Amino acid sequence: MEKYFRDIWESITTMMTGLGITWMHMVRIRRNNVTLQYPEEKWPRPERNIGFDHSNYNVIRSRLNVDIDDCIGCLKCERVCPVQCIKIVTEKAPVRGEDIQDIGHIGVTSNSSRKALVVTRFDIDMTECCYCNLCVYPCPEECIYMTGGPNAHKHPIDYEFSEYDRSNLIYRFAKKGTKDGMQKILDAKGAES
Amino acid sequence: MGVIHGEEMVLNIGPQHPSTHGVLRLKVKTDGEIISEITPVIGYLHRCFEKHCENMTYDQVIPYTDRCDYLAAMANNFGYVVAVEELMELKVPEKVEYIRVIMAEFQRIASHLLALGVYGLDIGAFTPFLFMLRDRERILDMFEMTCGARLLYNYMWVGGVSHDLPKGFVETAFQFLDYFEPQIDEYNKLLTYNKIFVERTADIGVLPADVAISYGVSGPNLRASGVKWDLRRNAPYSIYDKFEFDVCIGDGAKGTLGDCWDRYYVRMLEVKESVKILRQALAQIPKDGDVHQALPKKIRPPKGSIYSRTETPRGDLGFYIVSDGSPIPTRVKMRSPAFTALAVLGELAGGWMMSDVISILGSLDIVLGEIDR
Amino acid sequence: MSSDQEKLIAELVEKGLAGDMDPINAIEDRVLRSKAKSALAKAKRAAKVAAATAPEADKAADEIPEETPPSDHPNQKFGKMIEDKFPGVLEADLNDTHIQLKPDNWFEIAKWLKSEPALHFDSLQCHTGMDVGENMLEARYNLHSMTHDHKIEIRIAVSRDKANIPSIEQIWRIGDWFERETYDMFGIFFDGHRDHRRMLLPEDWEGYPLRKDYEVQQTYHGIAIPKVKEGWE
Amino acid sequence: MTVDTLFSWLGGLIPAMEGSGTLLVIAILIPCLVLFLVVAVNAIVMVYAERKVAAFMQDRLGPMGQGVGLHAGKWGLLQTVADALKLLTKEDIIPENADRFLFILAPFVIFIGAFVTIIAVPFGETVIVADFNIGIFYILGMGSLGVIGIILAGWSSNNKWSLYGGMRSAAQIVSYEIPAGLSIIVVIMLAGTLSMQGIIEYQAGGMGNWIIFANPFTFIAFFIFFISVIAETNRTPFDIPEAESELVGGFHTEYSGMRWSFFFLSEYANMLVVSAVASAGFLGGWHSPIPGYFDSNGWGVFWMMSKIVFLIFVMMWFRWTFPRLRVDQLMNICWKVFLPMSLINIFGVGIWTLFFG
Repeated sequence: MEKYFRDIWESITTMMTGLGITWMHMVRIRRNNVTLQYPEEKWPRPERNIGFDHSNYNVIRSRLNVDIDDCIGCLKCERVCPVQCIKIVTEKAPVRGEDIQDIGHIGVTSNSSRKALVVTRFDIDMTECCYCNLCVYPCPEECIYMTGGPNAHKHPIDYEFSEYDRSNLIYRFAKKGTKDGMQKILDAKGAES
Repeated sequence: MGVIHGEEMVLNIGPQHPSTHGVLRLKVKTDGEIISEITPVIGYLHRCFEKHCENMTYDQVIPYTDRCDYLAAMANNFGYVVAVEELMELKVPEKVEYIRVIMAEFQRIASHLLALGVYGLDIGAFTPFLFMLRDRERILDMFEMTCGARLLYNYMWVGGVSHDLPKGFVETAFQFLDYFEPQIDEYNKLLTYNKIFVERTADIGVLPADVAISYGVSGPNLRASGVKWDLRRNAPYSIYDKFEFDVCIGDGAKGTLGDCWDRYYVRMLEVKESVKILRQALAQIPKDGDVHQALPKKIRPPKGSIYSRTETPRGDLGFYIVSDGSPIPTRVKMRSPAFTALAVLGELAGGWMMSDVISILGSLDIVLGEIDR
Repeated sequence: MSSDQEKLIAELVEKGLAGDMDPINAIEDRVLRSKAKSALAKAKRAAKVAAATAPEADKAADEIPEETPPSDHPNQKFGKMIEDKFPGVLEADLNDTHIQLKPDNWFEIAKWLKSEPALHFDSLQCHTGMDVGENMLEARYNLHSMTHDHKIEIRIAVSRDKANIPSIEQIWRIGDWFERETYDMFGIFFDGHRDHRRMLLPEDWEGYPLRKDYEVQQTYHGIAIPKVKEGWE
Repeated sequence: MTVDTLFSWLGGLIPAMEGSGTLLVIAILIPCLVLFLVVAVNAIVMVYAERKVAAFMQDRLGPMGQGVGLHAGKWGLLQTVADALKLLTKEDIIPENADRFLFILAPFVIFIGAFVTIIAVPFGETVIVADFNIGIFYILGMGSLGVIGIILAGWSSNNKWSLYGGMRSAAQIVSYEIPAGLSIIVVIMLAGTLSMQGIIEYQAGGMGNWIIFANPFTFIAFFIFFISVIAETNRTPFDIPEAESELVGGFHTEYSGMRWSFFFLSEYANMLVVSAVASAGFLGGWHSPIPGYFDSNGWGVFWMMSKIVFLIFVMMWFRWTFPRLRVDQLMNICWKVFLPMSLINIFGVGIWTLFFG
């Protein structure tokens, strides 16, 4: 019998406590509010200053980007990708480190390494990308990166890169016509020899 | 008084159901509201984790471990790298150990918050769930600040971590802890001691200690049954032996030892303990040091095998790794704590009512990504 | 590569191994020269490995009985206890990593491992299968004792043709699901299991995926199983 | 009463048709239409209010308008309108194996159960469709009609979850009728009448005369009544018939579009009715709390509405604070706590009236 009344009493007190908490939250909504009105307000991105020699790498996990002019076609990123979402095809350049005007190939990277290969195809399937950032680290020319962070001056940070068609999410970074142009050059060379 | 038995009905809870925490199917035999038999059917989220691991290098496995227990990805990273490092007999710098512990404990708070909140939601209380998610977001913000990702981090590497802590992280973390600690009391007042909640969870789904051990149940579920077993204390890995904290066990305060309320409350207490660990770790963390110092050039563990366990928010996460000396593991077996926790459901839930099954399932805190792998 | 070149390279490698590098360096053709050099490097490495392993193996065979101090690893103690209780079940010599058992008496051994007060392995931590090659499959059990806080790894090898191991599902209840998973992935049959079904894959799936020679089936209920990524071109 | 007044007024307007059946039908239809509007507007406002209350209690903002173009208005005021439009245009799915006739019938039965009760609800001194002399019993009786619809919906969906919801609902509503009715008996004992207006008249003269403050037993009776009617309207913490985390959607799992929204409409209509009964029976109805002030006819509607709105707010407050009970606990509370207490209440009120009244 005592338990019966104690239970009723406990019910009343604990429930009143709960009601008090929700009431306080309701009247203090202006102070407590956590909602952001999304398209107008956006979540403040935390300051990212990682402050040591790694600062050239960025810590934002957004879409991948490749500065194709700097790519030497070493395939390191393709090999390290755990989901095989990077596909690179290269052809041997006729002369190492020299520009090829026809296809817009630039022979020397911004780190002044001379390219021995022409990247005819550099595709990244962002539908499969798992944003693990593993491809960014091994790149010797630092030409593959996720947009944002220290690279924010190159590209705006864009988390919302949704598309209506899945095939639009396969990013093709190699310059248009590189493949055909390169084929022509190789054919010409073959004919010569 | 005799008990009237009606015709038994087979009910499918799941694979799509609001409170199966993923794609879990429960084949339930019911007699009215009473459950007579319950059979979990798993495999709907099977993503061939172990087969994948046999085809890639040791560092490529880490993003996959993220996706096993997607609510405690840091803890999974931690478990995996600890196993590989143990296999390679690699010593990591002290600063890295501190960072790892900080991240793992933050992840524990985040994971427990979600577990507790969703448990409230299973019972029908909506508001505590949103309060807890609100605070979890702040932890995820800190993770984003550190490594750029909010859910699947790929942060811990064999021999180090991917990024050093950003400037101002320690201050942010202390701010969060100061804000967070009073919130725990509010959760308790709002949900834990609420009479309806207690009625729904106390004395329900009692898991005796010997059954729990026989089923390999671990983590908070085991501790709620009164077994003082925590790998951070009993078999310390990393630098957990440096910190002062209590191993929280259930005491049957509201009902029987090992009931749903105990399992819930042990998690709540563990959040408090994690805050304690975090305060110590954040105060002691060395200022200088390179987190990439011990990264091996090529991860090529010697021939052999290792079974290594770590304490994730869900329990003992074991990695059984077999290496043949090549850069690709021969076999990676993940012994997931949620797998064993779900296995015990059939034993626990028989004889209870429909609503209790949901309550018991929620209290076990399973993550289907980890069960099906 | 033509057979002439191959022969030439083989000759050069032989000379190179003897220490005479001049003929290789004298080759005009760049491609041939580099091929010869790489073949030489490979041969040297192989020779080194052979030199390193052969004496060691001999040494191991000779010296272990006399010189190696008896390991104080708990495995030695546990192995001896098992050997005393069940003579002849050990399949291999004791070592520090695991205890290799024969499948025959496994159920009784497991029961004893759990009930023996000095051992009291009350928790089956991990159980998995392993394709060890040479037509053999292995079941591995990681046991742990909550009371004594010691652990042991037990391996049981069976051949693929007769992959039957007694089930320990009734001793450690988690063995139920662990063994079902191992059966699912490796096709090891557990005799005496009361609910011997596949765990993660559907009941009518063909093959055992974690065997090393597993080939994915072509279709499943008329649904083609994709293997190669499409949509790139 | 309203229909009679309308009938004679219309008869005066069109003398040729005075007393004809057509005019009677028109006289009945006009209040029906008004009541339907009241129910619909009530649902729209209440859904909006519920979402805002929920959001504020959870540190959120709830529906908000934003940006240019089609949006939900300032502070999301048009959100429910948009929702209603969406529900109207949604595909109407009837499961293949469902009992088609009953499946279609069920939402209407539920809605009628909620709808017909409103005619006996006094919103002001004269604002009432029909002031029966058995008004309060009429409301209690008709209010439990809805359970038939819920059982129909649960049965005809041919879905196990729905069946569970229907069965739970039947048990729950039938049980909670009893403490609710017994608590109302306390009111009837004091007021000596079953007419709604009569009960409200009895409470004239300020807060002190409200039945809730008449004596300690009526005070308890109010809470028993209020909690019982929350259970009858299937609101959290008693929402086990639709318990989302257990029964997916309960009895309305298979419903979609407009049919589903009828369940919603009737839920909010039920909330309105039971709050009206509670405020008429215990909180002085359309009487002002302070005698003599703001006591005119128009203020009467204001007082009644504010009491109703306050009670509905309390229901929402409960919903967003408490977890859900289990089905047997629900029954335990009903039969082991509320029933004895309401019996004691009747006894106590009798004794109290004998000695102090």
